[in-house]
Amino acid sequence: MPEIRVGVYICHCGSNIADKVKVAEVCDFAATLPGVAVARDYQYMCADPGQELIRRDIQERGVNRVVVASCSPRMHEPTFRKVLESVGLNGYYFEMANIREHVSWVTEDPVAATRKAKALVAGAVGRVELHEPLEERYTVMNKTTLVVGGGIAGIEAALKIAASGNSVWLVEKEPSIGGNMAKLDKTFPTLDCSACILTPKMVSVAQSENIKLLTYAEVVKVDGCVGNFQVTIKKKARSVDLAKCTGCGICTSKCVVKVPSEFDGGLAMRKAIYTPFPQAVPNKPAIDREHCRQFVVGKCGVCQKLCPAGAVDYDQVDEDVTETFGAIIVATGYQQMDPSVGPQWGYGRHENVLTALQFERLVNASGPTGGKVKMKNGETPKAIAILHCVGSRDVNYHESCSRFCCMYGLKLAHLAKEKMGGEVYNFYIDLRCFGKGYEEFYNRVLDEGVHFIRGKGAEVITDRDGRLAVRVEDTLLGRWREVPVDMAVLSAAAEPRADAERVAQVLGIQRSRDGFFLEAHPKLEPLKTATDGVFIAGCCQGPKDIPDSVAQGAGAAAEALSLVTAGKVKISPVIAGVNEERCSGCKVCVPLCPYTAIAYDEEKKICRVNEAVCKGCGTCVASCPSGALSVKHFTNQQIFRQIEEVAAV
Amino acid sequence: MRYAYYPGCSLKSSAYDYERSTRAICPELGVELEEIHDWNCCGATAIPSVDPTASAVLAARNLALAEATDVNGAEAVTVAAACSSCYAMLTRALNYYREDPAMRGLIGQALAAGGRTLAGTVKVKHLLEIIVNDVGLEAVKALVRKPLSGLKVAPYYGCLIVRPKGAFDDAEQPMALDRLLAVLGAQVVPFERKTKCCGGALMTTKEKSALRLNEDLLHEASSKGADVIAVVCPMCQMNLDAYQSNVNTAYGTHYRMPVMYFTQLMGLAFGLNERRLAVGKGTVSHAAVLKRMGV
Amino acid sequence: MSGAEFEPRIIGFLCNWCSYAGADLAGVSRLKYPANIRIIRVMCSGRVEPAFVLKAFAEGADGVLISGCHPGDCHYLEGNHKAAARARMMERLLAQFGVEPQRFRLAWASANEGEKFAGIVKEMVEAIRPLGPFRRPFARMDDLARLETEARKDAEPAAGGETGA
Amino acid sequence: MEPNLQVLREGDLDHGFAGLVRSYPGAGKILGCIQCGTCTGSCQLAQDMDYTPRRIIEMVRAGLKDEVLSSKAIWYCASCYSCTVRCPKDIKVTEVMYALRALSLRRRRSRSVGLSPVFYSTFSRLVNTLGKMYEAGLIVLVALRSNPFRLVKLAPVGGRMFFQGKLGLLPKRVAGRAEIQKMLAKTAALQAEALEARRSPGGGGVIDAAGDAGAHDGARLHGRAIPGSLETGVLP
Repeated sequence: MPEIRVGVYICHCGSNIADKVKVAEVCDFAATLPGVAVARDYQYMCADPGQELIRRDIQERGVNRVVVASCSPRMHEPTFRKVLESVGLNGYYFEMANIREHVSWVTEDPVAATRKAKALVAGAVGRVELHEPLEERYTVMNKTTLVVGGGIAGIEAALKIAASGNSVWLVEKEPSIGGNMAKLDKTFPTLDCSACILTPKMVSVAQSENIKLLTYAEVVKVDGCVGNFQVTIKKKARSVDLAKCTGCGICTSKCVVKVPSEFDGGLAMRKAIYTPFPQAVPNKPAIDREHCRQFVVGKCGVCQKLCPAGAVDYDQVDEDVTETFGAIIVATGYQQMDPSVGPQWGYGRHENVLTALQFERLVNASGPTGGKVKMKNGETPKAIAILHCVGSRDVNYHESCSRFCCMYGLKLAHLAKEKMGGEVYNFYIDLRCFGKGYEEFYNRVLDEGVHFIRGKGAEVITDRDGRLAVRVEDTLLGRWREVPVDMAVLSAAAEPRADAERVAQVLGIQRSRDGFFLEAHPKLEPLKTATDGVFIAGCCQGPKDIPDSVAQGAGAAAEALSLVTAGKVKISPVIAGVNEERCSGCKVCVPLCPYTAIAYDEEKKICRVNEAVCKGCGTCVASCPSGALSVKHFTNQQIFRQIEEVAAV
Repeated sequence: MRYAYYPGCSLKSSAYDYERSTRAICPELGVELEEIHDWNCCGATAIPSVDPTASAVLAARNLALAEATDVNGAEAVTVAAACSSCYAMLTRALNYYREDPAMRGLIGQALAAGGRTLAGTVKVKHLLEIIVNDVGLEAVKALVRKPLSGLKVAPYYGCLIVRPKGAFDDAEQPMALDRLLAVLGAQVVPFERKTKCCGGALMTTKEKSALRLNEDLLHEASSKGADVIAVVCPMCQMNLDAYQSNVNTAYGTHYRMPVMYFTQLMGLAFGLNERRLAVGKGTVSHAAVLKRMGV
Repeated sequence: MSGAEFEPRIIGFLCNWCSYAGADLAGVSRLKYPANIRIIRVMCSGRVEPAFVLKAFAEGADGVLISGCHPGDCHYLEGNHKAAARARMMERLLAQFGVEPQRFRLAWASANEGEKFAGIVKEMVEAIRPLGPFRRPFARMDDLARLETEARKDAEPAAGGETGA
Repeated sequence: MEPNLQVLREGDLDHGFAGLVRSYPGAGKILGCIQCGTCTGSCQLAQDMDYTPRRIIEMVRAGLKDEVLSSKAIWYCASCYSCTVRCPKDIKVTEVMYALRALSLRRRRSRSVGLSPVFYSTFSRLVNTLGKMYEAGLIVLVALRSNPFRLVKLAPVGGRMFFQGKLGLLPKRVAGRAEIQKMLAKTAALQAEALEARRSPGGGGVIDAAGDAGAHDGARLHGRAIPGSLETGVLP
């Protein structure tokens, strides 16, 4: 066996590591460890020149084991394995010490950080000596992709995948796809009608042969991993048989129960059997069992009696569908914060204080007022206030900027001015018009005579005349002002959906501190997540406007396609095996394996591991009383050595 | 229910009617008040303006004394404060002590110099919080013998009972007093300015400004037809009541709005004798209120 | 880690899918927690055998943490249930050795619980610090296999006994 | 004071001022201010101020020490905490106002802004001396120290309250007055220590020198000076 020559590479990660960890000191320390032939530190190990360092040391200095101390192995382990393989060294002669996520980013004291980094490097060096060469294995990639969420990002992703000839499922929680975009009136800065550009895409989804659309359905369980996700989808009882329903609408028109419409933000009523909006896809109703008389009181049956197609089915039950997918795209979107959490803004207390999404419905030609801006009493307001940053950029609610409110604030100001004349005030802190054509749109709205007051609307109060009044500092003048208006529109923060925590748990996605889903890398992997094969697109990752959501949907489709069209997927060689000499055939391991990968060989009286089925968790190994089981790359010897070394520093 | 009672300076002088009525209703509610021995002034909002740190030390001395008060061996002593300003200043000191390491050190050392120690386990509650949350509205309801039927009451919280922390109710639109008055049978006026400030000590130093704030409050209360404003703080009572004629002079108005402590209204609803509640001791006569109640 | 105050050394066995990712998230979120923990990655908390824990104590660790996915979320379906069962056994065993219960902990932390992970480390450090350094009752590696076998035997009939947790 | 429209030169600014203010309890977060004006919009007194609360914070950050400490604005705060609960950056504006008043009193900048400084310092001295507030005494003392004719103006209100039994004429005292004196003396000493630490090299640049003892208006007005904490003085 050739002499073991370990190369150790300590990464600065710019200043990410080097600011806290004394890199040179760690490097000097590594050089003293047994078996270490080369120890270097370098600015960016993952960059080309960094990789080249490793290659050259392997070729020129006989390095045959490699330790890189840098970021999480969950990020760059595959990168460095490839480096080894590119010069003919087995990729598993490699170990990573995580001195960024686990050290420099989480430690206050540089001395403590440096010491911890040394311990982790020592552990990695000790361990890598005992590594064995392993061969990658491949499994067949399932070709179908799952898209979760039928807003604009999910729709775009599904359409792109379908266009490539691959099959895709689109799962939407509501009775119709369309998401938040379907509620909007015009879109900034071009003032395209939102429905006019969205509904053709929605129809394409319904018509595509490659898309299987499941509305009123939720993903409840995901097992397996990239290439072979086993997903359980709960189809909620719609109480309407979609195969029979013709969408004629008789049921809805005859239904006697009225409920505030979620789609219209409660400004109009819908029925208990309803399609959320006229252009819904599928354009077939669902029964809201919480309000339906048939379910609440136990008798009614009007819709069932009147349905000419016999499609109404009160006995429908929730149904679980299980399917295997190669990749998953999550596009579950955002929700608008309920501004009544801040009573100072008057929402819920004053009837003419609306959220921006409610106001979108008010100015929408297909909305509850036919596009006329009206107060509760039916009169046209003479002055409207639009309050920016309601709950955004505010540590009491959401610290982050909601990113699209500045622009829709301008858009709504323009629409209000156009539809009702009168005075329109924007109360803002900063106007962030960063996109293409956005600043130009701001200029246009300025020219239209909309008032801009730089100051955050502090409160909406009733003045002595019974009118609403916005109290604010005009910060550019340095003066306190009370501006009387008839209606106030609150640009409430975009926040993670109420069920984001559950969705994250089910799909194994991380969330950032703001509660939105976390991407694998903020710059270079904006669509990937920490789980291979699970991608995110659109506002579930953070607030973004329509062009960005569409781009992300298409991008996520490309990510998924690049996986599924490869046909096969690499799977880890980390699997268990039995040392036949030592196995006593006690069968303790057999029931422990969740994949039933271990079987008892009656003839030889020993247990065997089915390598095709084993996933490498090592639970069996930990329980083997005779020490006959072992799991590759996580052997007892390797872990013992790692314990010894990390404990010694 | 036994509490370490912190009356504060006002309740011993200008707000003696508040203390009288508090003392009258608490036994009915099963609330025992054990006055903290040798308490000192909380500092109000004046001393922080002179020395923000020393004011916290002064307030903290009371907390240290409270922790030493015998309240039947309860696990942690709870201070009952009736004055909102005292409540806020005691809470301020306690929060500094609990959450700001530098202030904790300083307060601890200063108290030690006077031979006192503070564990920080003490809780501070406003009397309204105790009645609504600890006693509970059900228990209050059971005591109502003469409901305030037909009496339109504007529930006025002022600032310091709900801010800066909003510990027991919303900092912007609290409801505890609204709910309590409703249980007493009163018709509660929706009072939008319920947490606006009465000006506090500014009545002495910036009278013109303070009168404006009080006029705004009186205007909303009277335009909504209130018969009386219910208050939870001596400062609010003094500014709205004793200075009401100054408001009228300055603004040419004719308000005659009685301003009563919520404890007085509770006592009346419980059927207690109005003398025990010091009812009638307002600058603006309470007669109209009593008449409407048929007392 | 300097100064007079005792700084316990903790070895943490973290599953690759949840807790290791959770620790990564703590880093990405720049949460600060004590540097006392040395993390060893395993594929599943079910992989952690009692010998690892004993080995860690034998090598001078003052505390050991095992952390994996929440029950029901295991990447390998139920490895964490096995870890939990084994941890109960470990607690009894360690108690017999006179190891204070604060020195050993099994905790669930998911991939999106960076704050929880940082909190667990803080709590452990604070709980162990007053105990002082760990005194090793088993000094030699050779003892480990024997101890482990004994532990299994001891743990079986001890149902209902105190776990010290 | 009229808004100052002069050119600002770096030499006119006190770059240590923000640091000094931040050293006061609760005032630590002023550097995070985004100048949104929520504090002003929430303030019922802003319309009477010479500078809005937001602007005061910006002036502190810029180092306009003299303008801030001689402003009227800081004396208009009613301590209602509306700004504090609403501030989107968790700045405790009310506590900042306390700090600025305290600094202003120490720097004797306050005489031009009316009754407030006299009122607050008299209140403080009464409590420091008696341990409790003495309302009648406060009113009389404040009037005597500012403008005795105020007594005439206050008479109607005082009279109304007196006849309702609401104005006690005799002061109440705390038994543990000596104990309180010790606590206040210790507080002052600790503050002086902290100030000294700031003053020492590397302690944070330009330092406010107002804590120095000296025969100035403030000292005469506010009684016996304890270094570092002038206003813990007691009545003679």
